[in-house]
Amino acid sequence: MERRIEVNRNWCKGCRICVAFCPKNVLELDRKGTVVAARPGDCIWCGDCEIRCPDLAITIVREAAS
Amino acid sequence: MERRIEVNRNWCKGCRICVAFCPKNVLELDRKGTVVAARPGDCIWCGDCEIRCPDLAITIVREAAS
Amino acid sequence: MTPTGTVTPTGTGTLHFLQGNEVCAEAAVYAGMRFYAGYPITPSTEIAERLAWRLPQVGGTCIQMEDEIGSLCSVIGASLTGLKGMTATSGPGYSLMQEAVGYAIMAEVPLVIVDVQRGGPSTGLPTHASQGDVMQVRWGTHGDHAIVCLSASTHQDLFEIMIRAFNVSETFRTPVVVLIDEIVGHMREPVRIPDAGEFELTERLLTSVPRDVDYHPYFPREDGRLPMSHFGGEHRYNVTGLYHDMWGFPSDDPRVTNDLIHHLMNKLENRKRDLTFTKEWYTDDAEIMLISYGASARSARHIMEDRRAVGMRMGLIELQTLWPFPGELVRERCRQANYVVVVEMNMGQIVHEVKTAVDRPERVFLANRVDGEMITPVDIKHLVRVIQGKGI
Amino acid sequence: MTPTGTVTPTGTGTLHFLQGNEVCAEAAVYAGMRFYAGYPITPSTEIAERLAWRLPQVGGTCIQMEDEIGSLCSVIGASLTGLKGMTATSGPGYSLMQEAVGYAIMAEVPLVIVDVQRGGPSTGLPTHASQGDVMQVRWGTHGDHAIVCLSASTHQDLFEIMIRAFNVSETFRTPVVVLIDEIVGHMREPVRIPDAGEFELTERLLTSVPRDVDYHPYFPREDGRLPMSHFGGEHRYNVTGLYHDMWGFPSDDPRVTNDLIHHLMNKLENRKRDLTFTKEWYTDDAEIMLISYGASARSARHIMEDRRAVGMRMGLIELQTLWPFPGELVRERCRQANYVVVVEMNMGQIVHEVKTAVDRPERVFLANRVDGEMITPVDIKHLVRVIQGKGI
Amino acid sequence: MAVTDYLRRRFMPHIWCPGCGHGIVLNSLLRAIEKLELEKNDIVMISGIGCSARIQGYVDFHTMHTLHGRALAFATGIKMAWPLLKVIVPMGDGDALAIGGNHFIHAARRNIDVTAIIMNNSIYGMTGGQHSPLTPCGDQATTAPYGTVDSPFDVVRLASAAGASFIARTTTYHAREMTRLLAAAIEHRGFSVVEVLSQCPTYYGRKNDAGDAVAMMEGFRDGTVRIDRKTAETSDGDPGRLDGEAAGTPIGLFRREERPEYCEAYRRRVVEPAMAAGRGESETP
Amino acid sequence: MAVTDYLRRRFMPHIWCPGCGHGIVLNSLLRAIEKLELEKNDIVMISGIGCSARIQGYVDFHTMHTLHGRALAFATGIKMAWPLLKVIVPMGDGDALAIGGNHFIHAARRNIDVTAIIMNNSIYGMTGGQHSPLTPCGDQATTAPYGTVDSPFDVVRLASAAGASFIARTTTYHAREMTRLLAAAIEHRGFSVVEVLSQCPTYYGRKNDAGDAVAMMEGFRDGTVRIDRKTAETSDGDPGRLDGEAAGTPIGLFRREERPEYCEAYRRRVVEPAMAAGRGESETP
Amino acid sequence: MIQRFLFSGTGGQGVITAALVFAEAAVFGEGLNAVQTQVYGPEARGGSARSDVIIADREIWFPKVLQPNVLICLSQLAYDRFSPLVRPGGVTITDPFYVTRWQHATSRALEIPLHETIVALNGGDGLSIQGINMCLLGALSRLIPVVSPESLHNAVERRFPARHRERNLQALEAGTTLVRERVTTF
Amino acid sequence: MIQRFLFSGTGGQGVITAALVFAEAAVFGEGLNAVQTQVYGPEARGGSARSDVIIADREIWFPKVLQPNVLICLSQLAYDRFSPLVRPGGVTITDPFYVTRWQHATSRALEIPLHETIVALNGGDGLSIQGINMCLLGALSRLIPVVSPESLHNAVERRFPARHRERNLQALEAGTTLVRERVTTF
Ligand SMILES: Cc1ncc(C[n+]2csc(CCOP(=O)(O)OP(=O)(O)O)c2C)c(N)n1
Ligand SMILES: Cc1ncc(C[n+]2csc(CCOP(=O)(O)OP(=O)(O)O)c2C)c(N)n1
Ligand code: SF4
Ligand code: SF4
Ligand code: SF4
Ligand code: SF4
Ligand code: SF4
Ligand code: SF4
Ligand SMILES: [Mg+2]
Ligand SMILES: [Mg+2]
Repeated sequence: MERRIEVNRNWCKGCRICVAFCPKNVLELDRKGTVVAARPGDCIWCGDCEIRCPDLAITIVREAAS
Repeated sequence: MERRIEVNRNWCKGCRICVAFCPKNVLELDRKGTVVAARPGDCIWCGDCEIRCPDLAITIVREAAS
Repeated sequence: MTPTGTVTPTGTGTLHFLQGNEVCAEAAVYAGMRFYAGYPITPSTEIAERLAWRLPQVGGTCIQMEDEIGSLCSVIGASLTGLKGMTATSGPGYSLMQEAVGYAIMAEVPLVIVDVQRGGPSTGLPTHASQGDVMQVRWGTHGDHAIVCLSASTHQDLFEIMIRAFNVSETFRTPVVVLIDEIVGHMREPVRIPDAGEFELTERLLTSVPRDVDYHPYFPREDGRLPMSHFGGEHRYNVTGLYHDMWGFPSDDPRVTNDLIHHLMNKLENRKRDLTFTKEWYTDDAEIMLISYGASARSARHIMEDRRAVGMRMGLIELQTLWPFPGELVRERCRQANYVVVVEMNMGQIVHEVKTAVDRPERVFLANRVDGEMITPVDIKHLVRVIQGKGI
Repeated sequence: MTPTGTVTPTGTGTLHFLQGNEVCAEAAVYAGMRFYAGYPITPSTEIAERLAWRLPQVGGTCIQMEDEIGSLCSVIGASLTGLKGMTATSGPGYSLMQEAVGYAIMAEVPLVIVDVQRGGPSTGLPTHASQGDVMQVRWGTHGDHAIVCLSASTHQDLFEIMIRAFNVSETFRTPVVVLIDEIVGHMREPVRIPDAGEFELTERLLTSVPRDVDYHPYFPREDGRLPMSHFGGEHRYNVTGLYHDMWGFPSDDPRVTNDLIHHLMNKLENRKRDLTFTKEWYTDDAEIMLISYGASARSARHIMEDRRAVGMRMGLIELQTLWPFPGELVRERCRQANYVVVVEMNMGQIVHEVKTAVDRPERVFLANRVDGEMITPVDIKHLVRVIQGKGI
Repeated sequence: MAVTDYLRRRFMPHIWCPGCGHGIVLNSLLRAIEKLELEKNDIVMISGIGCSARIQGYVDFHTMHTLHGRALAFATGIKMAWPLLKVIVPMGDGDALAIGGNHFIHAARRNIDVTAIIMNNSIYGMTGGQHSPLTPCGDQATTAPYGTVDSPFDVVRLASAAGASFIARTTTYHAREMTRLLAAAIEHRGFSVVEVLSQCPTYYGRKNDAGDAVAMMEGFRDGTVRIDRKTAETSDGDPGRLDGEAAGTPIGLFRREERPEYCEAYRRRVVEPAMAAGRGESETP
Repeated sequence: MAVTDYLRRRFMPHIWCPGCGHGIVLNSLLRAIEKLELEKNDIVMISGIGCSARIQGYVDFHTMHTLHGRALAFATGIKMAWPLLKVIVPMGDGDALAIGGNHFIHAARRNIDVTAIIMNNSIYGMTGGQHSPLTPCGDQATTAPYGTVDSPFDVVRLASAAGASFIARTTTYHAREMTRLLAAAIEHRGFSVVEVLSQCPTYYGRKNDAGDAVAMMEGFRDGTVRIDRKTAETSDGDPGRLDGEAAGTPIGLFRREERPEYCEAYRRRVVEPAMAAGRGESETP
Repeated sequence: MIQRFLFSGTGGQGVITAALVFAEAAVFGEGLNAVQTQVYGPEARGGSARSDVIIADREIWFPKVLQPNVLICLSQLAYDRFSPLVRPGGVTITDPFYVTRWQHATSRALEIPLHETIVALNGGDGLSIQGINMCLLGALSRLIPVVSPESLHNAVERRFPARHRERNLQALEAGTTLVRERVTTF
Repeated sequence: MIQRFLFSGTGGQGVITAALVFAEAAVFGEGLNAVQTQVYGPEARGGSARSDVIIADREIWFPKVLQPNVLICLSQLAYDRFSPLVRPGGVTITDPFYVTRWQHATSRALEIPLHETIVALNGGDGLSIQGINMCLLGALSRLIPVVSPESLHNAVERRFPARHRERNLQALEAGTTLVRERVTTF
């Protein structure tokens, strides 16, 4: 199982909700005010960011390993 | 104190409510369907007829004796 | 049971002796109406009462809503899913429905509203005769719009007009108002309910676009009609009261909005001919032309027959279509008349349309009555005498 | 703070830079309005917002009701007790108010309704320009009735028109609609709020009948006015939306009902002169007469000034009274014009009244725009070129 | 003053049918007002449309007959404009809870000092016998020829949830109690609701084989259980539901509580501070 | 199906402000539907007018954007006409309980199988920040510059008194729970109400110094107490009132009960008997 | 042929149902045309009741009865109000229990003891007058040769549900008999 | 004199407030006439923002700006849409942080680093742009000789409640300085 944090930068409005509620402080806003996964290695794939994003801009992609 | 049963015959619509709920069976409808106090002597002046008349057609008059 | 008298309606079907309101209900069922929602109001309530009993017998639904607003809204919803829908009310209730009427116009939802008029304004004279809602039907909801309004004066006509109302509403995807009055609504007279098949019924024009292919709920065909797809069915789309594009999604692009409002007006205003229903008597030779509708037309017909019997050249146009107003036809027919007398039970509503339509507006007069009593043949006779300079 | 520019309003009072909606609110307070109830709706909401802040400062009451129906009903109640009352809304809300409008007409309750128009029908274009509610204001409620409707195109005029609205409503015991539009409502421009006393305010005409003497709330004086008594005060009487006698008790006596409806119509229709407010430019020599109102009149004025600068004889009548329609005046002023161009942002509403009023209806043209954008001076210019056979 | 002195005697006899319970409400109401020794001029009665609403024509107060369902909205304007008036709003079950349901819950929420009397005959009387939102499920009505499928509201529970601060239920049979409860409701500062079960022999009675007015009132006598206010309030805070419910419709006083009254709150929390602060020069809201 | 497959992606990003809680409701709702494995074509979403109502534009179901406050009335017609559809009605607090309050209590009374999601941001968002019937007393709004004097409804209690058979409350912070509750509500046969406390940072937040979206969601986290459904139901039958109320707004599932559903009842008790009996020849109703 | 009937009385007597059954009998039994209207309204609550019926062998346009050929009054109020309207040569039918006549000039007047008859039929305390309207129709069918007793009989069967049918037919019958025995026809 | 301004950008930047304060400064500070309008609507939720201001020394009738003399764009969308509308001889003002210019023909173009300036002023993480609108006005007052810095200063004081006043005045000042230092006036 491969996992990754996918941010739809066209949809993200930079509200910081995901940033604030990430238990591992994985996410950050960049200079343009859009989310980036600054510390993806710390991610515990809890999905808290994904379920709370008001813009459906974050997806935790879970793919069966190829 | 003098008391009497006063029926406003123009207002009475003959619904029988006072007749039915008089505890002493004092009242009756006449041939035209209007209430009369048939047995005023039996009246205990409880006022049940007065308060339930939908047409405000019965009054128990209580006058200080002259 | 066939009547042996000379004048009770004849033909196939069954003879009934009904209130006009009951006729509305029966005709609606005949026309295929299967969803009714309403809120009781005098003098229209018998429509709901009969349908509460009648509709379930044919598998339809009749629901009493919490108010008139909810009634029309739920009819709109039901109609979109594919059922022919209807509500009925009187002036006060129709006033309350105005916002939803606009929605039905904007979202192009076929449905029928019966307004059984009573005396207005306000609570007015709930059980008395009036024809005061004619202009309200035309202009009651906010914003530009066109609307269809039909009327009838006899129960047999009413039966047919109700069916036409449903047919027109389905053809043009538009709300149609059937405007009757307390007299026609409450009066009982014989009426024949024809066997199924005697009247042609317009069924909903459904899209031929197959499932999973892009369907445009708001893309008019060349002939102005818009094929529908049952809301909730094969095609997913959007419906809104906002200005919208051909998929039904909101748009404030000026081109889109401009086209939409023109489409909404033109689909009816340009098809007046298909929407004009009238009955005419002696329009070819009439020197005095009466124009009337609804119960008033009964009085007009009465005095016309009466006067013709004494040789007066009187004629009558009974308008069964009030909106869009058949101005062309009225001008045409009134050309040779010396006087035109509009008979209506209000302070003058259709009379203004007639004045605008005809060549010589100064020859148009109003015979009216606004006291809650039905206008009588004698009232009309008196007015005609006055016009003719004979005094009352 | 007096402006040094050439055109900002001058006079006593204070200079402000406000939205038209805010001007409505301030003018109403100036006019003595002390009870406001409303329900928010774009593009009128700023009226309520300003009054929520402003009215309590002068001891007044501003309440947000559960809907538009409740809003107008509570204003009617408050007005009867003696407070000048007002509500404001836009098309959809005004549609909902129709039943209560009829009540205010029937019960002869003075109050002011501001309708800040947006694009319709239905939800339409909530934040865009339109003048589509003109006919609704005239005919929106059921039954025969007359109504007063005023409009304005600049904030300084609007301030004055609001005051006139209250004055008229008090004089005639009638609801008055002030009909503006999204442009005027939302636009900010300088406005002078005059010192108290500069405008005369019409206060309620109170009965001189003493306590315990029979008072007739619905007995018109010779001049058509009906002295009032604060409901809840010295005289007990009845108020109803039914047809009623001079004590306010229901009646369906045909004489009573006939008199009442005629009174309700005539008190306004017969007093048109007192109710007609217009502004005129070059009506004496205009070959092309523009007729307009509200925001459209700003574009009309713009193109008129522009064309006159190049020598074209164009004139303008700005209607500040829309209802009762000042047909006489329009006919009078348009007599010498070659063309009459009605400028409005709808599919043609006032243009029909103009056509009915003038001697040569075939010379009346409509310059309109219905796509949610404000009609521009250039739009009008193009139409005029077309009329003159010059092409676009 | 005699009870009939509060009447506009010239309109009597009233239009209600023989045995109509609405007349008993009128009777009790006038007794309540007599008991409170109120001046005619201090009372405003605002009604909507319905048989029940016609009560306003017969009382010699300031009276207003408004639109179907809207009486409480009119009353809100009147009360806010003139808070010293006693405002009484008699309502039919349809008037109050069908078309007027929204104004009802909002008046309760605001806790405006108005007394709403809901004359519940389980039917639309005025329009001839259609079912109402208080018609018991299964009952007959002209618009429910197969029996109603709608469930009725419980007025007490609805008023309670919406925020009314005085709530009672009684019947025309219990005319003495009605007088007491109406008097208490009128005296209460805040939104008070008194539901009165009232017979419509003409439509509800006839349609449902409920017998004549007398039989229907006997039904009220036998089909109700009186609650003790204390019990009702402390047991669960939900005044409509009683353990005794199975035994019949609970009647009595369900709630009487002090909550800030709306006009008073508006004056104290809005008008007074605003007037004190005066108008800021150029400060916008 | 991926959650975003339920979206009409071409309209994204949506019009809501950054941080608007309504987006989280959209997010949770789509997850609930995904969980239930519903077909897009089986779902109808009917909304009124408001920021919240705009949710309907983004979901790839059958969607209808109606009139302010009237969505439940439209939904009633649709559901009665086509009972097999899943009908979801997202509503703003103003939409549902100001202008739409009457349709709300009547839909609850009828127990029609519709899911009402009340996106409660305590404000009118769409029109720019006026107070709503759910704005806490004393809060600021553009039409309450001195603070509101109105008391708010408690949606749970009101829905309960009116007759809703499924009632829950949650917040945008509790997004997972929201998904669960929405799924349960949609599955429930009867009128189901899910109130979601949702942040409007733009108006409510700014006016009330409530901070940004994050701060407001923290408020939801810290200001709520989860109830245990059993406790809520048995303690007093009044689901809105909790002993724990002082500790914060109760959230969770307050009621899930079986009551006859309206369309079903109409079919069984009216249509089937009527069709079976056929039409009496000359018999009138 | 055209005949205009005005039925009037007070609420509870069923005069409107009488008018309706009468008109139905004309339509279904006699093959005639008929139009029936009535006065609605709050007045109908316990107050006065009125219904107009026009029966004709041709089209009927104006449906109201301004001047009846036959006026039926079961209340004094109705009599006072409507009796002046009767057409010359018309008939006024009253029940002496309810109405004291004062109008003599223009119309023939018939008094029929319907109340007495129905009270006797119902065998009651004098208060139940159920069926008085059908009793009236029975009488009418004998007095006015427009609708036959048979047509009325059928109309009653048609209009009333089974449980009320018998009672109403009896009342109808009683009305027919009553006239035969007690009133001189014309 | 008549000057038409079109302020545009995205929600949250405060361009509408900028337009309003600018117009107020013209009216109260310069004694000129001014009309301000703006685009409302759901689009205003997080979407684009636009406000028109016309300033003149005479009456202003048509209040909308179809072709601005001065166009201010703080978003690419706005620039793409409005820049073709600028009158010949007009000015287009953009911030390079938000807008990449592509329009060259008809109008003079000025780029002002407002974003950079305000971020620096706010000393933040680059995300708080509060005050960017006042910064714009400060710059405008230097670039377009219609409204003086003093008038703007007064207008800001007038418009904002005490707690926000200082911050906005600083931003205004920063805009004025910015132009003096970094942009060539004309
Ligand atoms: C807007 C509107 N809709 C409907 C009506 C018709 N109407 C009048 S009274 C009434 C209901 C009466 O029932 P209720 O309120 O229970 O009073 P009741 O007559 O039973 O005392 C209705 C539906 C109306 N007058 N106005
Ligand atoms: C009849 C009518 N009245 C008023 C409005 C204006 N209006 C639109 S949305 C709204 C309220 C929005 O508030 P809410 O329902 O709480 O939704 P939110 O925007 O907060 O999500 C109002 C008053 C309208 N569109 N129609
Ligand atoms: S929650 Fe969504 S919109 Fe907000 S910052 Fe994170 S990704 Fe962007
Ligand atoms: S999945 Fe959890 S840990 Fe990973 S980024 Fe999202 S919130 Fe943080
Ligand atoms: S209760 Fe009243 S109306 Fe009824 S019978 Fe007795 S006195 Fe007459
Ligand atoms: S007072 Fe009592 S006992 Fe006397 S008549 Fe009335 S009810 Fe009967
Ligand atoms: S119809 Fe019913 S509610 Fe109306 S007056 Fe008659 S008995 Fe009373
Ligand atoms: S205004 Fe409030 S409710 Fe509306 S989108 Fe913005 S944050 Fe959301
Ligand atoms: Mg009732
Ligand atoms: Mg909200």
